[in-house]
Amino acid sequence: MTAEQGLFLCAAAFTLASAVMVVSARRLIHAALWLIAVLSGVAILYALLQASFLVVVQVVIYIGAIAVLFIFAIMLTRRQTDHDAPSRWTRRAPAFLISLLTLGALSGIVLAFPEAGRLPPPMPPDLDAVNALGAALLSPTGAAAYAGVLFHESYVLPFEVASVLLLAALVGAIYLATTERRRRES
Amino acid sequence: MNFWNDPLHFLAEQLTAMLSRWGLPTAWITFIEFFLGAMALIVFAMVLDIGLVWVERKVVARFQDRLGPNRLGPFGLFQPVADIIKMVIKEDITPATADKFLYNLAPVLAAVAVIALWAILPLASTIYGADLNVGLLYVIAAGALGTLAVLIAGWASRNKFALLGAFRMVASLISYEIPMVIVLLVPTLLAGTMSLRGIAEAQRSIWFALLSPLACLIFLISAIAELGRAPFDLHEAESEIVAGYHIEYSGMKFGWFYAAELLHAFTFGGLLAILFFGGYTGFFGLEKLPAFIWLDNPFVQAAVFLAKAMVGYWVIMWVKYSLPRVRIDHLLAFNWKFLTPLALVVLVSTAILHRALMEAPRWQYGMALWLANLVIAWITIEILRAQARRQRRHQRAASQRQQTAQEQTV
Amino acid sequence: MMDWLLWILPLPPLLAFMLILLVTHRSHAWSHGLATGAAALSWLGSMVLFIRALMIEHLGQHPLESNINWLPSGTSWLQIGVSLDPLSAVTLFFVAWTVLAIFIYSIGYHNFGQPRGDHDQPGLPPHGATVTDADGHRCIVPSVEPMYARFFAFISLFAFGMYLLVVSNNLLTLFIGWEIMGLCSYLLIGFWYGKPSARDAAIKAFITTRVGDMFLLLGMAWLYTVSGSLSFRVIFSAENLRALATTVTPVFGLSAAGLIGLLCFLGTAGKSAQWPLHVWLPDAMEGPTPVSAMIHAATMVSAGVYLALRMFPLLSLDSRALTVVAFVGAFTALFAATIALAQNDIKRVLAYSTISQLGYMVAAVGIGAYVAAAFHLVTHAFFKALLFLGAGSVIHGMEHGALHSGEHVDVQDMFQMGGLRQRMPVTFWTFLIGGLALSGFPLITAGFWSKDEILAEAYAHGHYAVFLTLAAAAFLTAFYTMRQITLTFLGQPRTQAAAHAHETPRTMTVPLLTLAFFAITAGWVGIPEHFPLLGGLLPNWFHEFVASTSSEASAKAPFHWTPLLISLGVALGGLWLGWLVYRKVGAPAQDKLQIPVLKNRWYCDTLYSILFVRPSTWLAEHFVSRFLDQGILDGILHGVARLSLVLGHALRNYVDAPIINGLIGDGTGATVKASGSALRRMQSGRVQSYMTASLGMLFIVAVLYLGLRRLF
Amino acid sequence: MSIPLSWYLFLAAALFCTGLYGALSRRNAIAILLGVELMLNAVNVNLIAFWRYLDLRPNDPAPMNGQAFAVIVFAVAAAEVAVGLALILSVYRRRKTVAADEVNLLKW
Repeated sequence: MTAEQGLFLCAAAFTLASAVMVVSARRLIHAALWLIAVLSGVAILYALLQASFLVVVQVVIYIGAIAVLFIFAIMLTRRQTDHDAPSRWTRRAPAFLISLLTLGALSGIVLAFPEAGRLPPPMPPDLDAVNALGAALLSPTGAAAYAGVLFHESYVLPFEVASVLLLAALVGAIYLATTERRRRES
Repeated sequence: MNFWNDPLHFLAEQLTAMLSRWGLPTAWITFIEFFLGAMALIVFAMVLDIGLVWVERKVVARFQDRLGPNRLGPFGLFQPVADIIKMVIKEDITPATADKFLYNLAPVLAAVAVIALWAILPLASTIYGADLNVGLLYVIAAGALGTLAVLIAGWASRNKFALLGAFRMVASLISYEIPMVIVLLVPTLLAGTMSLRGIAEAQRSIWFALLSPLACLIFLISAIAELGRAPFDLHEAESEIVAGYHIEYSGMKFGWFYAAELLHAFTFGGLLAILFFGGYTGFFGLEKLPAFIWLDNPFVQAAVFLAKAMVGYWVIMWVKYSLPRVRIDHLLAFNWKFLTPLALVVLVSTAILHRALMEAPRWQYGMALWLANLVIAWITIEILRAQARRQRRHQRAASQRQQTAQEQTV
Repeated sequence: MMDWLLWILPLPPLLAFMLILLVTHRSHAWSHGLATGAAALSWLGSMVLFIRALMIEHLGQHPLESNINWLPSGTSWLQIGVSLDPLSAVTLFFVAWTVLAIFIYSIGYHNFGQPRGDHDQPGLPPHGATVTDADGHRCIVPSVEPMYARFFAFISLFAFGMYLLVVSNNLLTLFIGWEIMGLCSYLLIGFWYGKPSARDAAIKAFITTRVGDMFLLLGMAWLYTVSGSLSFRVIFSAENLRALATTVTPVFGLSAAGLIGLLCFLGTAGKSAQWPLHVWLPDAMEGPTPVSAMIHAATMVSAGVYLALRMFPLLSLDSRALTVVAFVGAFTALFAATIALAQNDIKRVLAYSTISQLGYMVAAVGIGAYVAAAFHLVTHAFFKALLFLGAGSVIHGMEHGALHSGEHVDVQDMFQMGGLRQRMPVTFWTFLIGGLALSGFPLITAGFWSKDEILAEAYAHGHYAVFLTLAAAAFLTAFYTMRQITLTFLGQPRTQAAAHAHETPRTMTVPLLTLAFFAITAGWVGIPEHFPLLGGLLPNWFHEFVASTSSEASAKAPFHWTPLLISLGVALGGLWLGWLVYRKVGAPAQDKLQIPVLKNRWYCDTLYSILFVRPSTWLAEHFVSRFLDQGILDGILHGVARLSLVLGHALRNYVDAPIINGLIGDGTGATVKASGSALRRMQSGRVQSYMTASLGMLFIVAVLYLGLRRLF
Repeated sequence: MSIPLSWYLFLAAALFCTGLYGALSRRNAIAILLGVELMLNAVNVNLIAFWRYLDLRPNDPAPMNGQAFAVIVFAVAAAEVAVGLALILSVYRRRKTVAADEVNLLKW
């Protein structure tokens, strides 16, 4: 058992434990904060996977934006969400069952997956992941533009679509959030 | 490699040699070294912080035409120590209804968020905690942590003022992060990297502040907002919400917030220096001259950097103590309707010129960028003036209407 | 640089279209400013491309090309791209000129700057506005088109489609442009949708061309399945052509190449109105005249021929296919020419002449005279655009006169005109040039050279039938052209309107002059080498330039005395005869050629309405509605109803009331009610329970599936 | 370099199912969204793990499929949260509740 494995196990345990807290914490604000713990745990996993860019993005977007949004919403609906009354077992039991089944199914798939046991290949020595990712996302010729080798790996269209989706979400959120009265005023 | 050229690695090697002589496994050695490095960094930051307390108090005094602390030690140099003692011996209250864990977590988080920034600040070309290739993003991430701290503090202390303060803080933080991120892209663009060290190195010939003064200005403004200092300190507006999110905090917990704020301000001074004023590098490639070769010595570089950071910090203080507080809606309107569009314009123009003039001679490149900024600034001012004129006209019309109405009634 | 230019060439008109529709549709000046500006930009780009294309060596063998990946499809990418070869270069040339000229012309034609009409409304042509001038006279002047901005938006979109079609290097984008133009044609023919005739014409055009497009689409699909790509380079690569030529299809034992070629040719027939799909073009004259000029004379109908030229390498692989094409073309040429003899509407005459000229080109393609077809395509585009714009100018002048004199005349009826020579000199001279070019007046006009080349080719390749048909058509062409000119411009005014007609504004005359210039000079680039005297004065670069596109086309333009003399004879003879006959004719009554069969266009429309329209309506009306619906179905229903009524009575009294109601009915009702109130708990309106249920179902299904797979 | 791919996959599966349980069992709409976030993160862990283990090939200089996917998932997650929370807030404003089972206008 090497140091890396130990690190992974710690991170995994931390992440899973926090995840369990997220779904079980009574106080929503705690749940949200546990979510942040989960997110940082996942960030650590990214670091273990040597995806440094995504580590930071995870922190910026998830912790910095999404989690804060959650906390904000929780605070705005404070009266309701101070305590989330435990739902009846009639609700929890089937949910638990379903989740267990899903877990079983997924594990079965993983076990059946031939590549499951493989170890990571060495990182390409001269891989500038950030630039490569940028090229893959933004240049019509894909990472080819960056690496000078031609293989079809361009995500311009999906990326643009995603940005449009974000814009739409923005507009929709603003529209939903403004009250009728304010809308009539402006 | 000797101590004077590359102190950190020198020390590290010495330590490695020693520890391996003791026969520790390499993994442990690296762990110990990193741990010691982190400790050293934190200690350095904290000591600096103590100094900052004194600086702040003195400078404030001068701004407000007072003497400031002058009893304890020469120039009241020991005043901060007294402050710390006072804070430590004060009663440490935790409100009964507060959310204990979070309430105690918040100040720590606040301090951590700031100290985390120091992990990537390059004091000199060879003295830095880590040289991330996504350094700038890291800065933003740390800022997000700060937001979180404020939010938790406000929520956990179960006090309506605290919650209000937290709301205001988060509102301003989230909104001002946008122009900040946008203008952070300008140095990234000019230097072609996100690592702070790379950006500093890229300015050996000319500071980015000269290539894109507008970006520098916008960064300064949004930095002040990010710090939540006057004129953007609505989250602790004494006159409205008593002390904002740290209303319930006392003793050393408050001390943490206080220290965090000071260090944060100084850190942003440092960031300003790195991003726009060449950081630890000398002045316009002066160090290339044989006479000034000593400028490249890490210790000199560190001194230069700290001096620049101090200047930035001083400017921030200057703004804080000379401007009145703005209203919350003005704050947000200023950001969304003015700063963000301006930042976008600056970014786009810089990007276009940068791409167009890549092969052009450096001086043309520089002049073009500089002139572009000038033109943008001029247009902006013209627009603002036109709007102001329109507003004045409306006001005049309104007042006249009122007058006529009164006359009719009379 | 050139790739880049090729890519952005079609975009300005599209941009103009969007801007006009979204932003500037309120302001007339802005709208036509945007449209013409965009047209000018594309014009500039086309000129640059054209000149650069001339400079490049062996452009034909190695056309400029650039592709981008458009959509990922499995492992490969669906590529779209642009290319520039001699054919598209020359097409670009005339498209750019005509489009620009017509954009500018439209400004004047739609009375920009005139006051709004008194009772104009959108969807109807402007009726004129009463104004009181300085000294208090109330007079009626033409009023501005109510839907001014919309018109420019539409033609901008159309220009986009045309440019797209020309620059695209694959059938897919070509087809996109093709359909965009179809749409624009529909919109613009029905531009004055207030007039029922315009509505019908629009629908007719749309449906008729759609028939052709259907086949074109079929051809494309087949081509894709066979050669796995729609890019011309891939399609016309040698091995692919060989494969296509060798595979034999079940249809008439044609080769795949021939069959696909014919399918595409049907598309052409639809677009450029070849018999039997020609019926829509004359009705398309319901649209505003610039539309007729641009879409239905100069560019869009040329697109069909352009496609035919593009598909030439395919067609030329199968002689039978070529023959079909040749005969359809030649027949159309003659057929349409005969109809044109008896038309009185100035625009309809031109419409039919267009059809017949397109017939010429198609016939040229059919006899393998690739270059001649392209040549005639270019020259025809110029002089036909000129003629239509001239006609529009005449109509405009007549309207002006009619408004002035206040009498109600059909301003498009040639018998109401006459003597316009003095009133509208510029229009007259330009129209005369166009007419001469159309009828192939020797040596000076462009039409002569191109038409003569087609005839020469036909003769040289020994297609004597085609040759004679075309020659006859040429004679008729010259005849009705002269008839038109005589009736319209010469002699004395026959109506007050004609007497008070008025020369049109400069925005209309300048395009006329420009096009007139090309109507003359466009021919001088294609003078055959062996032509007496003139031959060799100017290099026949057009031939060399375009011939390099397709290997099949013969490199040198043939020359014989026979076809030359014949074409000289028919042209001059026709002109002379036309003048001789119609010098004195003043009213339709005196016109000998007003014979019903021609007047009614060989009863084509009647035939179609008998063959297709009436039967379908009859089927709908009598068979489906009366017989099936009301007769059988209703009958059955009534029978059943009556039967059930009787049955019902019986059942009710003896079965229903006592047994069903008493026992089962209420019992069931009670049970249903109980079970319903029990079941309704299921639908709780809770998202989560639904989600749980669905996931559970998923698992059950999965388990069943796997278990069953185990079993069997 | 000593962790087999399966570890990551199992972890992701567990995370996903935890999130699923949360999304199914919580009453509070915001809590449900929290569960959904967990699931999304699990997906991202999978994507990155696949990128690291299967996508990186020695001959290819810079294969970025996995990371690109992850980035797009980020964008989608952000959009989902923005709209979801806005919806919850407007529901709260009208009905003064955010309990998912009290918002049941679709009920018989």
